[in-house]
Amino acid sequence: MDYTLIIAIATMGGLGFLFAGGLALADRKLRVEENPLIAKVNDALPGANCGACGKAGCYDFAVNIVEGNAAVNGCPVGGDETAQLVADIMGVEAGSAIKMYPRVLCRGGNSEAVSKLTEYYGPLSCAAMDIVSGGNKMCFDGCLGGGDCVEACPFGAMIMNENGIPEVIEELCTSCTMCVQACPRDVIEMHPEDRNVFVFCKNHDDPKKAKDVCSVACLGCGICARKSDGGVEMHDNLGVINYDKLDQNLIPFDKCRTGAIGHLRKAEESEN
Amino acid sequence: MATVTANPTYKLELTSSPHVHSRWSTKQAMWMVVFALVPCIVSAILFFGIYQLTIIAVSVGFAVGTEAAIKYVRKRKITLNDGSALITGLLLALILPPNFNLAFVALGSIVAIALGKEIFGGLGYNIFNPALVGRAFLQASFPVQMTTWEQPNYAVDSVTSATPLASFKFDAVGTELNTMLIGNIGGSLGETSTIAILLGGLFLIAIGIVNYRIPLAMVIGVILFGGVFWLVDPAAYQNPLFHLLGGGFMFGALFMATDWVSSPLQSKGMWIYGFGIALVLILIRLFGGLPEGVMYAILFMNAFVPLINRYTQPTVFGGAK
Amino acid sequence: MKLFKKAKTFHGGVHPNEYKELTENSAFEIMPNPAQIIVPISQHIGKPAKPLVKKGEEVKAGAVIAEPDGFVSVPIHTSISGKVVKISKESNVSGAPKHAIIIKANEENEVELMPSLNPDTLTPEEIRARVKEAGIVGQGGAAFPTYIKLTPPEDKKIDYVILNGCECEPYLTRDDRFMLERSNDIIAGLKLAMKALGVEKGAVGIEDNKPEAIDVMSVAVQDEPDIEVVKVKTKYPQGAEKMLIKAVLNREVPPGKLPLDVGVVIQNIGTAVAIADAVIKGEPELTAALTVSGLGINNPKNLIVRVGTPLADILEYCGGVKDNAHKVVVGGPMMGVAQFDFAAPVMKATSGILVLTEEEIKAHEETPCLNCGMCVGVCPLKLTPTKLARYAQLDKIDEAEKLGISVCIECGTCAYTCPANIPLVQWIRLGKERVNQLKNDKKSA
Amino acid sequence: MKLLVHMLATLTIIGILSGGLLSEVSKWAKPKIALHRKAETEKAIFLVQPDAKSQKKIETVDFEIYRVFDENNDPIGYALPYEGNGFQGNIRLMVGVKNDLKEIVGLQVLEQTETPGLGTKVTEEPFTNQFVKLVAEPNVGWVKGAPPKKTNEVQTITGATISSKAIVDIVNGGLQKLRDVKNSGVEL
Amino acid sequence: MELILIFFSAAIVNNFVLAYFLGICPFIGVSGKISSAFSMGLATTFVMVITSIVTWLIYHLILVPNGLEFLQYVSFILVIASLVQFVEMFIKKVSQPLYRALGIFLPLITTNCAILGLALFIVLKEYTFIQGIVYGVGAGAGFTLAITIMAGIREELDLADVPKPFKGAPITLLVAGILALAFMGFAGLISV
Amino acid sequence: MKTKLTLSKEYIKGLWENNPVFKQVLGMCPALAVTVSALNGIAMALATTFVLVFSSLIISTFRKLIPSQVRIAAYILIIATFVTLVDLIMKAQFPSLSKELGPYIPLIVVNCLILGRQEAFSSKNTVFRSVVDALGMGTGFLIALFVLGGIREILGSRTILGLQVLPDFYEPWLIMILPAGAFLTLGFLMGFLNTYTERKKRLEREAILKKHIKPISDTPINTVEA
Repeated sequence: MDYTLIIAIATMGGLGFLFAGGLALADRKLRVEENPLIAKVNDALPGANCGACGKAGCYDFAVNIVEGNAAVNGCPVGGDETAQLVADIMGVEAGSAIKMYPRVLCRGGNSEAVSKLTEYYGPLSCAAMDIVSGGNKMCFDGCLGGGDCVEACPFGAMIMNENGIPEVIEELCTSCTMCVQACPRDVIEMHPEDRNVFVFCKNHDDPKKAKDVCSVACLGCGICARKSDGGVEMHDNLGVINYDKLDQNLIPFDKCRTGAIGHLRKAEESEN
Repeated sequence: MATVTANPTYKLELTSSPHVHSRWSTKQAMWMVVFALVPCIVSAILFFGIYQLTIIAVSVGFAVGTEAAIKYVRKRKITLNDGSALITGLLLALILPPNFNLAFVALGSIVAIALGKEIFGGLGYNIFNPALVGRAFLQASFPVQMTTWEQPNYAVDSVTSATPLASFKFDAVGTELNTMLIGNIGGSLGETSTIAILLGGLFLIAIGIVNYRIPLAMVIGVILFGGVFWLVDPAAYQNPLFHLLGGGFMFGALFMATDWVSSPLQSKGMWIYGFGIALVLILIRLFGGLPEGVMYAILFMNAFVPLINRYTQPTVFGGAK
Repeated sequence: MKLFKKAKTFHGGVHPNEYKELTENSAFEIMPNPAQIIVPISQHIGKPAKPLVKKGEEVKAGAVIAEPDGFVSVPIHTSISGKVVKISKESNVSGAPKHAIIIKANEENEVELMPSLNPDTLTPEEIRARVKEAGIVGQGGAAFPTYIKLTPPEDKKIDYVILNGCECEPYLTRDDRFMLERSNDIIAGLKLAMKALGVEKGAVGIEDNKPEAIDVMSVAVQDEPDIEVVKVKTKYPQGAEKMLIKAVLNREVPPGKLPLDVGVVIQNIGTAVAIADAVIKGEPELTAALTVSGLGINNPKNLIVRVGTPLADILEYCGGVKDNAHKVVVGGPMMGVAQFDFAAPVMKATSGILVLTEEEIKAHEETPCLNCGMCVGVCPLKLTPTKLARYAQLDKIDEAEKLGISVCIECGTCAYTCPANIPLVQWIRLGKERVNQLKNDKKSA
Repeated sequence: MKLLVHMLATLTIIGILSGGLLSEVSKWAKPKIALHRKAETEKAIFLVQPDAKSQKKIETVDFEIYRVFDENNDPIGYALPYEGNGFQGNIRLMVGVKNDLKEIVGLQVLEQTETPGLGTKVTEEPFTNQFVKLVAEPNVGWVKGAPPKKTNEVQTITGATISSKAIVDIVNGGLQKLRDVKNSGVEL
Repeated sequence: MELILIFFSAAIVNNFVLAYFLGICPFIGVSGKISSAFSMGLATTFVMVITSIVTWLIYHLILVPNGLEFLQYVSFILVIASLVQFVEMFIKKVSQPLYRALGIFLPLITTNCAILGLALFIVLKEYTFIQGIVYGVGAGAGFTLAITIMAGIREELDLADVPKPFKGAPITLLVAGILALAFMGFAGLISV
Repeated sequence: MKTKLTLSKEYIKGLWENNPVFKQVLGMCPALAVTVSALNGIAMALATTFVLVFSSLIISTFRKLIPSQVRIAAYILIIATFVTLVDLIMKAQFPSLSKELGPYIPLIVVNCLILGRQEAFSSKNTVFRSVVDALGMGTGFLIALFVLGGIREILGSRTILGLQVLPDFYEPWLIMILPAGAFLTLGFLMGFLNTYTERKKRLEREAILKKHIKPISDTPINTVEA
């Protein structure tokens, strides 16, 4: 054993001891109570503190996840494993439910909805059209076809069909409800996946007017409501389904002149 | 649906208010800039020969081509008729040395459009002046060629000569100010003739396309900062007028720094920006390793524009002062 | 006579082509009653009125057909005599359809008036009651119920009533004509408003492009020491409340506050006339005075029409629309609403109908924003429209709110100037709507 | 308490192991590194003094300088490492001079941080060879853009004037220092 | 004067991020928002100053006298890591707002190569104690400058139509490249 | 819940899918600083891999003995030890290379790639898996640095690994061996790689869409489906 070795060992051992002691002491004296979930999430993260998530280190990212300000898969370092772990931790809180899907409750596409006499010029976003007398369609309640929901979907699960009405690709949908929030006309609603009867119209116009604006509008005739034994209620010229009381067999689908009430056409079923 | 009996035969428009507009359009403004560059092009040809037109043509051609290609790949509308790519190409050509290698011109032009503009999303989103990005790239890539200056063409053929700034910096040789005013000196194509630049620049200021604040702030700044050093030691530091007329200052002040996209929005910001460019420029010219610094000064301040815009945001009407 | 001072004004603004010469010399013409009127039950800001009539009911001109529902609401009168055809949702000049009472005219032409009152002996309460009863709303465009403006909260000290005679929107000459033809009624209306508010000082702000109106009004206020006529610079949007207060009194209304907060109440010229009519003649607000103009209409006119008259009838009356018409706008060209359905009826606050041609619109293709800063330079509220619009477009509402999007008055100067022709106002309106939506969400959460 | 001990022990042990390991490795590496350094210096000395066969560090002065000898062990000159400011940072070079300090024999740039591809050309032969047999009295000068006409001048590199001048300045500075030392009577 | 030159050299001419590639990770990661970028810059500057003090002391008082220069990296990083962690805990305890504004950036700084780089440069350049501190302040200021500029630009780019694959790190790197080009203008301004 | 990858996959994932530089944006400082030439890139990557593998080995072996409060300090200490080791060895055996990589060797200590892998992987996995993972990441790092260095070397000095590959009339772009060139090259490289991945994702999505979407006009308005 020579001098350098001893000094080296002593120095490093000493420094290690010193800082370990300091940290241990600090840990004890300076500990701050916080949401235990944060610590849990923090533990699941890689802890590289690289900042790749855009947050100030792993701990901050954990706080943001727990507070709902960051996505569980926001850590590029940890990749899918970490995302899964974090999602599991967070999932304990969220609980599980029946899968919900967005449903587009308007079928008044380009070939059904009546256009205005004037031609709209301006941004083709639904929200922007909505504030300029509702863009090109006469109907003031239906889908504008601008595709705000398609834009808003982070998973590419919505597409605009040829007729100018958005469709949901369930396989890609994660029920995030971004499309629902994006729609200025509230045409998109979240429904449990097992519901398949809807009134595909939001128009409250009186029968004559409704017929003038769209060929598939709910005319408000109320025939479905009368036959359904409470399964459909009329609200201001529009049939609204009360799913608690709904008995599909009572609904006279073939009596609805415009087909406003009907079954969900799932994209994949249309192939047959 | 009631209809007006005198309803016109075609569809009426439905748009948001306001329903009337002023006369200026982006396109017109852009073409005005092109028009204002004509004197510089003429001076380039006068002093450095008709061959310079090929440089301009190559630069413009590649700029326009690159823009079209990128727009095509990105499936965006090809908007060449707004003239912006043309301007970038022109500006780049005018700040290159005479008789510059055409392959380099093409490279610079591609870089200017691709890296300077399209990567940020195209016209309107670029942070830096595209032409200057192109030139900075060339300067960094081919420093020797970028600093080899031909003498104006009626002097002896293809003799390299230094720019007035370089002569002063490295050889302590001064240049007559009136020669610099006319432009019969070594330098980049469009940068030498102060008179031609002023002609185009003042035209743009007069019709309101270029805001006078930025060039004015730069001129005042250079006179101020340059003047202080000149007063301290007139032998070591040149007369501020020399800085105004030398190198790319005038061209930079009137055509580069005033680029709408990469300059501040607010009047106050424009003053800060102009003074900032002047300060950096004087620092580089007097103390840096390079004789010329307009390009770097403008690029440097371009980077600050988002911050300047943020901190010169005026209080809204009626807000606490 | 404190009249020939240098014209006062505010920061920013633009000066679009005026086109006032089309109608400024044509006196008001009374349009014959239409065959049918459509009376929206919501012609004002606030809660719609509640219909009092049923289908098939006969009503007499001047009768109340809908009563106010809630505090911010006014009664609606029928402007012609006839039979109620139906009550349904109908197109409307404001863009969105509203419930309206449709009345088919009969032969009767007599109007049911309220008792006439003596302006000199009225108490403030009586004035307010009459203004409310007559269903008067502000003529400036927003159609705020006037009686509320005359009922300031206790804690606000009001010291000035300003009449807005700027009419800064191009084309419109309605207020100009009012000032030329009914200057005494205007002053009477102003005095009533001042009395209702208990205010000593009054002013009439008029742009310097209407020298005749300034002259006539100055004559009218000769005997009124407390009322002055203030000449302000011709510049759009000089007629915006905040801008006018700044120009006349050099007071700035803080963001999110009302003129009330700086001690001022602003009334439109047309409102003053309506107040005078309601009190002195006992006439409820049955007619709308408006300018029909633009290069696309055959006979530009200043008209007085029955509230509820469909646009089609009016355009017809003015000789019809030319073939090169491109856009029909209700209101001024800067803030008005483009129309898509000519069955839509005129409302109380309608100030003009413009038929514009391409030549006047000068629309050009939209190009990306180049940060030229022109919108920033002209914004009378010192906002940064380009940023606000972009934030709204990308749904970055927080940032937009921080930059003061809610302060925007949608005057349109930015979009007017924008060389890139970006629909700035449309985006900003969208942003403002989103801000309100988020605020409401937060409140309800 | 147990945790505390655990923490202390962990870091301390790692520290001790690390210190021990490194000290041993360093013991092995140190002489080698020193050797490399020496070899490098020697190499540079023989490059700037191509006729030299041996060298010796002069210990009588407080700066680094080497005396070089030919095959007859006769002193033929000096090799002087010297440094100064370049365009962006320090430049360290080795210059070889004859006994009388009047003629430069060779030049090598040892360390520099000049602009790659441009300023770094001062390390390359076309430039450094100009210093071979260059008259160093009264000092070294430079010219721009044309071959030098005087025997004590070098041509600067196009586009890297400042770096070139920096080299000349450092050489002049080093030689001046040598002359001063010699003039003051110190035996070199 | 010399100290001023050291400061400007570290802050601008030889900017740590744009010329030495130090601290790139946080430069890319935390430059999304001006406010957090600025806080990050301040926190880094703070740690840099502390580091330059402590590592200078360790190097010159412990390592050099004992011929232990080879323990540089090990001892420096241990000191930096522990100090940063300690400071973070301290701030968290003392002031929540300060922690929110500054403290949360501290763990990220441990692995910021700019810090260790700074400590090593101070040794390499043989700075005195005072010079070392000034160098630390300068480097911190330079880092703050670079990251704040970048954040300003990135906030602006949020509004731009940047091609999707280039969003995030790639565009940040490209902007950094152009910035580095612009900073080349300062070359030769100070050679320290 | 967490499916274990096979060892080969554990290795391969680091090469491309989770490439430390291009995908995880880790270890940027050395990636940018030393890649003036392909050779430097390789050397740096090898040194990094050495440190990565050995620290993974040690840390995963003793992972249960290190208390979490001091784990960062402990890890970084171990890493620093290996870095010093590399540094000393390089100085002793490969002096010219050591001179070239200069001050960037010590900075391996703070390469977030290494600490990141320790935290994310080694501290939670068996020794063998950790080493395989480290090797994979190291190889990925090597690939990235080689590509980056290669491009810069070709364009900036028309050579690769010292061999001239571009003709003489090609004028080297000096910018490529300057700092700016490093940023630009890596930026473009990452962008183009992302373009490729985006394209793949888009094609995948389009395949799903194709499966599902049929022109809506084919379906009658109110067919009753159960």
